[in-house]
Amino acid sequence: MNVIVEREKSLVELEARLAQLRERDTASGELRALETKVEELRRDMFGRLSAWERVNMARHPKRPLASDYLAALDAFDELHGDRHFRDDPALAGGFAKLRGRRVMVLAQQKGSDTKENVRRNFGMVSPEGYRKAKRLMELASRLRLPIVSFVDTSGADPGIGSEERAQSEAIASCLLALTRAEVPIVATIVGEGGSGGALAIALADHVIMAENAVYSVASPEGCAAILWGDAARAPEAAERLRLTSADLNTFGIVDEIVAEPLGGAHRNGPAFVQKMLDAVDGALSRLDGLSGETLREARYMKYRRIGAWRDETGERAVALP
Amino acid sequence: MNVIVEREKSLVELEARLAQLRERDTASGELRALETKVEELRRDMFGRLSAWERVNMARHPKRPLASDYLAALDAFDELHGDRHFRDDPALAGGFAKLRGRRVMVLAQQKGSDTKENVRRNFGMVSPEGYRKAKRLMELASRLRLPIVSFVDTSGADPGIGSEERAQSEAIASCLLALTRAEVPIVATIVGEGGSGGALAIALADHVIMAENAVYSVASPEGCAAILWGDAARAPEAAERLRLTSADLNTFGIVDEIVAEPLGGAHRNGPAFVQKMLDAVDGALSRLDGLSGETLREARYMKYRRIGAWRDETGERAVALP
Amino acid sequence: MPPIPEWLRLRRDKSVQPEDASLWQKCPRCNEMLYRKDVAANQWVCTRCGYHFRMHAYDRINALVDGDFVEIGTEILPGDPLAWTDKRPYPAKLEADREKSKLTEAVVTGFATLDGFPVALGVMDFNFRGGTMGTVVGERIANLLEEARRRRLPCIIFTASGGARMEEGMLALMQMAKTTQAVERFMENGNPFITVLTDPTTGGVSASFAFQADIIIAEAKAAIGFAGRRVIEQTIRQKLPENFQTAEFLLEKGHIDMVVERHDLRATLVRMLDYAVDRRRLTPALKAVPEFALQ
Amino acid sequence: MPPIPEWLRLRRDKSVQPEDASLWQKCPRCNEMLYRKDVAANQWVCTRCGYHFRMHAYDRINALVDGDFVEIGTEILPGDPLAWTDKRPYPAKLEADREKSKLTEAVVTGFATLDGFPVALGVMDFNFRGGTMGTVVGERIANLLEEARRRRLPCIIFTASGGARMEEGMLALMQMAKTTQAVERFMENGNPFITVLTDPTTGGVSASFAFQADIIIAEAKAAIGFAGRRVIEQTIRQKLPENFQTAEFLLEKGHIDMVVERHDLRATLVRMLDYAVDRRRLTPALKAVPEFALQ
Ligand SMILES: [Zn+2]
Ligand SMILES: [Zn+2]
Repeated sequence: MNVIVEREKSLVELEARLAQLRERDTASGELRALETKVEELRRDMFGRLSAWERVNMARHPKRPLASDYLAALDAFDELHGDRHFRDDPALAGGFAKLRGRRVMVLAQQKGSDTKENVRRNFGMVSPEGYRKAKRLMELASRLRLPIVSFVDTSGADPGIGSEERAQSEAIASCLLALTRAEVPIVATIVGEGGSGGALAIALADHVIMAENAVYSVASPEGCAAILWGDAARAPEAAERLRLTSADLNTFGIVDEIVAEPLGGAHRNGPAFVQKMLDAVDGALSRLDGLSGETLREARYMKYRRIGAWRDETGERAVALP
Repeated sequence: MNVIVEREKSLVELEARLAQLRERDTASGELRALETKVEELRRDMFGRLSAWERVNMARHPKRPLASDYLAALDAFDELHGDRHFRDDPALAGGFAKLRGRRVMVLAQQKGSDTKENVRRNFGMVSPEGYRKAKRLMELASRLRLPIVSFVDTSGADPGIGSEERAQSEAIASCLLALTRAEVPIVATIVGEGGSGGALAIALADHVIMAENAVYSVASPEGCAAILWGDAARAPEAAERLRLTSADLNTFGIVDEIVAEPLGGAHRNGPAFVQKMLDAVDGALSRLDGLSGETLREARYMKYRRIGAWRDETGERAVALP
Repeated sequence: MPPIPEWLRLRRDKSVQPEDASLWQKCPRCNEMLYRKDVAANQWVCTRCGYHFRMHAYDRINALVDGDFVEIGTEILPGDPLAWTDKRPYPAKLEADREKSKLTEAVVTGFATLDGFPVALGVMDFNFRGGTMGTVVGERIANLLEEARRRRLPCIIFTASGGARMEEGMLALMQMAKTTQAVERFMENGNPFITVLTDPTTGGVSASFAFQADIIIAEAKAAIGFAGRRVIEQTIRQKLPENFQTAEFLLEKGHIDMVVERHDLRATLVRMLDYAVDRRRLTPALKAVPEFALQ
Repeated sequence: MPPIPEWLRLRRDKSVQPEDASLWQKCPRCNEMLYRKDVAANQWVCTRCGYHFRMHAYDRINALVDGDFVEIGTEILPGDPLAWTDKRPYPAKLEADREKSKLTEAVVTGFATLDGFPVALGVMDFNFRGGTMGTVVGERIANLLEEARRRRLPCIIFTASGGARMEEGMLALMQMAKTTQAVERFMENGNPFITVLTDPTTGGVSASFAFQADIIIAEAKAAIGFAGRRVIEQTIRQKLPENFQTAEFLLEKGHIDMVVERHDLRATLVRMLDYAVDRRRLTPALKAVPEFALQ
């Protein structure tokens, strides 16, 4: 049960009414009154979202998926396979044009229906997916194409096969490949950013996050289960995990937030997708022309600084940004 | 049926007789006469071997195996696995000391009995084995350790699993890794050198071949089957394939031949193994101190020159060495 | 425009009709009797069921390039280093294949433009000794990669091969090492190496440059593998499934980037070049005059 | 010999007895009641059946190094950036773990020699917050690799970790990126990076520096994986086989270089250093005086 979807249901009747009125009349008092009421309700419902509500927003069934971003690119040609074992449909990668710019794209792909979700393993990537990603990162670096990633996964696949084929090594190798890449890297967190499985394609020079996306060290449910043995306390865990875009911006983990329309990105998916692509284009413009060495050094320093610790005098030695 | 083994059987009785005489008497006329006879027989039987006889020598059940070479090193510590899927027992690799020198060793391992042969897939390497080899080649290059390989395989594994897991790509990647390696590479062909599966670990700065080893583009049986639809004509095919050490030395494919005792390396396995290791040590001494760049350039030129073709005037443009 | 160097010979729209060309050709998949000219006009794709016939190297080149194809490497011709004879002497086999295929060897190499992109292009042909790689194939491929590197051009190679050429023994096998080294050196300068695996691609070609490319495209339904189907069936003593070692099977197993129908190949290659090649490197003058012609 | 720099503090043979140390300890595998001192003297290996107890970081260091261990990084101490509370506030949990474990955090880092080889050595400890990686672990590991790089020393890290530390949220996850970058930079100068995976090594540590090493050794029977056993069982809704995610299982699956019993670890590491480190780089003077002491 998605709390946002539930809440939207209560608006459905009013909106239907509104549509009816609009058909008949474009400027009546009743119409204007209802419009104001709906607007107010909407503001009440979505104006200030809790962490848990944002988790539900990030998982909203109508939220734009990676496939929507890929479809909105000027061009996209998928490159398949890890060259060893399998092509993982949970992670799509390939050449793309973005606002005329040649880039390498990596995207975690949830499905838009059950069948597609089963095929794509609900966007949970297997070692083969990460190895494909690594291969394409290395190819991008060699051809001097910027890397753009779209993150939307509840986490790396935790199945038997993935453990048997060294999921840890696959993720660790992606991180190394992104560290080595001599080209600009822009990561976008568009939906769920689930732990190491998300970071594997999000170690970047510039990290952009959708306002209502979440990015967390653990799922709220998992966290609640560990802490209190009760996954139902997930809303509480979500609050504590500081997984919202605003929190992560404060921590220096997210560099830029793309605002969503009131009620969430899915209220106007195509426009939001374009807005996100604009942000990516802007970031790439700023990174354009920097040498591989400069990029790598800045990337090193960026992650070197993230964290918070004290020295022995009790004072914080490395401050938050 | 091994033609060398068969031939050796006819000597067994005479040799038993000789041993008996030696026990009783060390200088009788009968003894000396018999010794001379055996020696002559041996020279007749093994003094001038055909290509097919050498094929049988290379496959002789008592011939020193890669494991014998590994055991004769000052030290050997095996490193396992391709980091992705499996550890392939058909290819052993790891750190070693050879005459006090630190090296990375790669060895195709046939078993010395049926059980071991099944475990090691008769020395036929799977993609995982080649990927392990590639990993160790890259590690050697990073740590600046020379690479030493021992080749003994009838060929790369031709099974369903190997095809499913991209045998071609695995061999091709080994070849690329050896091309890139910034350290000396010495390959030894100690038994059977079966086609691409052998070359995958034998692209080297210096290739040493045991006198009676064979190294061929195709197995004589396979070649005969293709040409005449009759694997029994393998001896004939062996002759045509020019797979002996002397032939390959003429072609510039093998740089050095280590002579075997009359009757084959297995007549005195341990001594032959030491002789081979001496040759490797000598080659490494000569390559010592050369820069990665120098090595790579010389390696490039070495293989660039191998082959024979004509130009349009009908004359040979690139001569044999 | 500077003169084309002496060693480059120009071939323009060379089209080949094998000697034994009959008027009709039967499609092995749908059994339709096809008018040969129609099939040729359709890039050797069955006009009824889409079956891809094996294609002659020059036909392929004609179907791909914008205009001229500047062939190189024709001065490199096969020798007979092993003095090989089986049913016939090797030179006689070569002569017969030359007659039959109108080719000087199993690969054609040269330069051309694809939708304006200058490229180094190699096309193997199964009609010549089953596309096997002997010294000449290795030599021409290595030359092509070296020349592409020198001219900073992308390189595209179409493979079709039964493996290493037995009649040249170990000299043939060593071409795997030669071509690998040329690939590795080519890759240093940041231009893409693209292979298109066509039916069949196996053995020594498969296990060297075919699978070393940045982008690996397979033509629909092509048989691709290391060991031949027959060898595997003999080893495992059972029949292999129908789709084993097909392009589509390999795509699922993650070995290749994509499977493309023949009619879409040119457009796909042009898109790949458009993604992978930095056009800013080409000056306006070079856009008009193919770079390779400038030496 | 130059003075040891100010920021290096010397710890000599520091041995730790947890507060709750009783005289006897039961072996969970063979059920034998063991005299605790005997087990400690046996590197926390059951004297009867060879079961490997989890080992305290300082005990491990003592069992490994030749003499002195020069610890660094103790000035890096955990903060509470999320002002985290669940059953207890995070700072209270940290305080309790400090008491219990006699450690300042979940990893101890520093320099030592192993059979004369100077090395940078990091040892994680499951007794402190389950060996989870928060900022301090990431920071100390990155520091260690940076210092090892600067001094051209090999680096050995023993891992033991439940993953990223939840109480530091995404700041903890980012330590995967931080340590990865330090590993990558360390590797530039040709010295080996060796990890020893001990029980348990999972999650964020497993998916970063643990599996990025040149040589990956696992201690016998250690549980190693990405997802925890419980998570997988919940996902697949069935029990996992006994050996799943054990060191031995991983060896067969090709993930690690070797499995080593605890008693053989020191000798194995020394052999690895002997193979992988160029002794000629160490001048005679440096052989006597550990290089790290020279700054
Ligand atoms: Zn048809
Ligand atoms: Zn016990």
